[in-house]
Amino acid sequence: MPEDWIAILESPLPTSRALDFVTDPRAGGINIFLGTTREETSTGGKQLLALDYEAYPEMALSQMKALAQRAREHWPILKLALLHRIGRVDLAEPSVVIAVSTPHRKESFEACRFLIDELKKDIAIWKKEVWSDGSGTWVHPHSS
Amino acid sequence: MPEDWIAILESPLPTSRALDFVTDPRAGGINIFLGTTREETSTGGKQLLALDYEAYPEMALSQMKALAQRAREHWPILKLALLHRIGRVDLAEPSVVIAVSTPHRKESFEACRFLIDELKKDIAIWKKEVWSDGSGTWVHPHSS
Amino acid sequence: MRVHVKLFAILRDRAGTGELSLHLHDGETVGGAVSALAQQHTSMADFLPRVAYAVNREYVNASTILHDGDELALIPPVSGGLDA
Amino acid sequence: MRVHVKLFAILRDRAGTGELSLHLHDGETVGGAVSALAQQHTSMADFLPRVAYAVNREYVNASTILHDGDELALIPPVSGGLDA
Repeated sequence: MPEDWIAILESPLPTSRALDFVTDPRAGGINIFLGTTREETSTGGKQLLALDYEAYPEMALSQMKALAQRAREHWPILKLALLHRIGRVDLAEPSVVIAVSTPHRKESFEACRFLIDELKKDIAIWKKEVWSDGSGTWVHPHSS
Repeated sequence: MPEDWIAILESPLPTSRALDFVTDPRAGGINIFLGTTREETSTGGKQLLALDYEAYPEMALSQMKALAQRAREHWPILKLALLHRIGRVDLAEPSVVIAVSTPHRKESFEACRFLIDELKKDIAIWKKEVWSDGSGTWVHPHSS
Repeated sequence: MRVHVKLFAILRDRAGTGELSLHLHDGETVGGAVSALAQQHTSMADFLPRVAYAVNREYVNASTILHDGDELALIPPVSGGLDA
Repeated sequence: MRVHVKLFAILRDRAGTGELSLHLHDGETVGGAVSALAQQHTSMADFLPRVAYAVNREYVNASTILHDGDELALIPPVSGGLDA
């Protein structure tokens, strides 16, 4: 898959390079999604400072590659970048960048939406909320 | 509307600045769409070299502002950039950049998709196809 | 009275200019102005039935009365500037 | 036999380490290994029923037989790394 750039990175995600990567003269549409750390106040009045991501990198990467392959089976994707950051991600910074180029715009939206929805479901990456009082909370679905 | 950046520009669209503009600690999702010039071959074998855009700028700008306002009535948009280029746009370059930040990802996709779909319908901007034989063809819906 | 006419895209190419000045009788309508243009600029005549009209940057219809100094724009169907 | 155990997120915090080595009888299953872990690391015990298992980076179920040198990863429910 030379047309896919799939990576787990410890440094700030290179959104501009993702855009450059998917730019293609065969494309009429490019869609980019960034999932960013949103400020939050806990019920107890603590402020969220950052999110801290941890991966099982070998497994997460192979899951991300399989996911990209599934997207390619549904949409005529020209190029695709799927980047996930690990480590501390401050407020307003992206933990995920997805960029997709397709011949027509509709497909770029659909494929990008599919990739983020599926990425959220089942990739071996976990996040911990880091709060202003120094506490940290792992986020697990359906946990108390 | 201090949170909207709406412009018609004659120079290459500043996608990174649009992303910076919409970045916001209240955002969990940012969606960016680029409409790019796609290579094409005419039935007669000509190659598309570029698209040439012309605007009625005062009217197009007020239409774009009204469109942004409609999007804000439907989705909790934090910040929004809606940029259209005029003049010659080479293959693979964007003629439109739309960036939207929202608290949750679903809204960012929906709002961005709405903006490009509506922008395509009824804004006073026209495009001419510039072909390898030097000919130019204005693109009008339903024209022969 | 005098009305400023703005032309875009294919109309501008056909007229060879993006701006025209039209002399009209007081009380003339947009439709009347467009008929006058079709006669004076026959290269545009076949396309004029497909255009929309804006006066002072607001869409209007053919029965709208023009006033001295108005900006009448002939708006060809827009492509939206993007691929399908 | 010896199995390498990988722990992540809340399990890693509770165990105080991301990697453990487990000595097991030959032919032991994933479920048996997890029971042994729950006894040796009681801080993890209440969370273990909620984890999924991967052996050598492929998802498996509790009845899967382990082999010497296998990498057994305990996979807490994933948050997907993103807002809802």
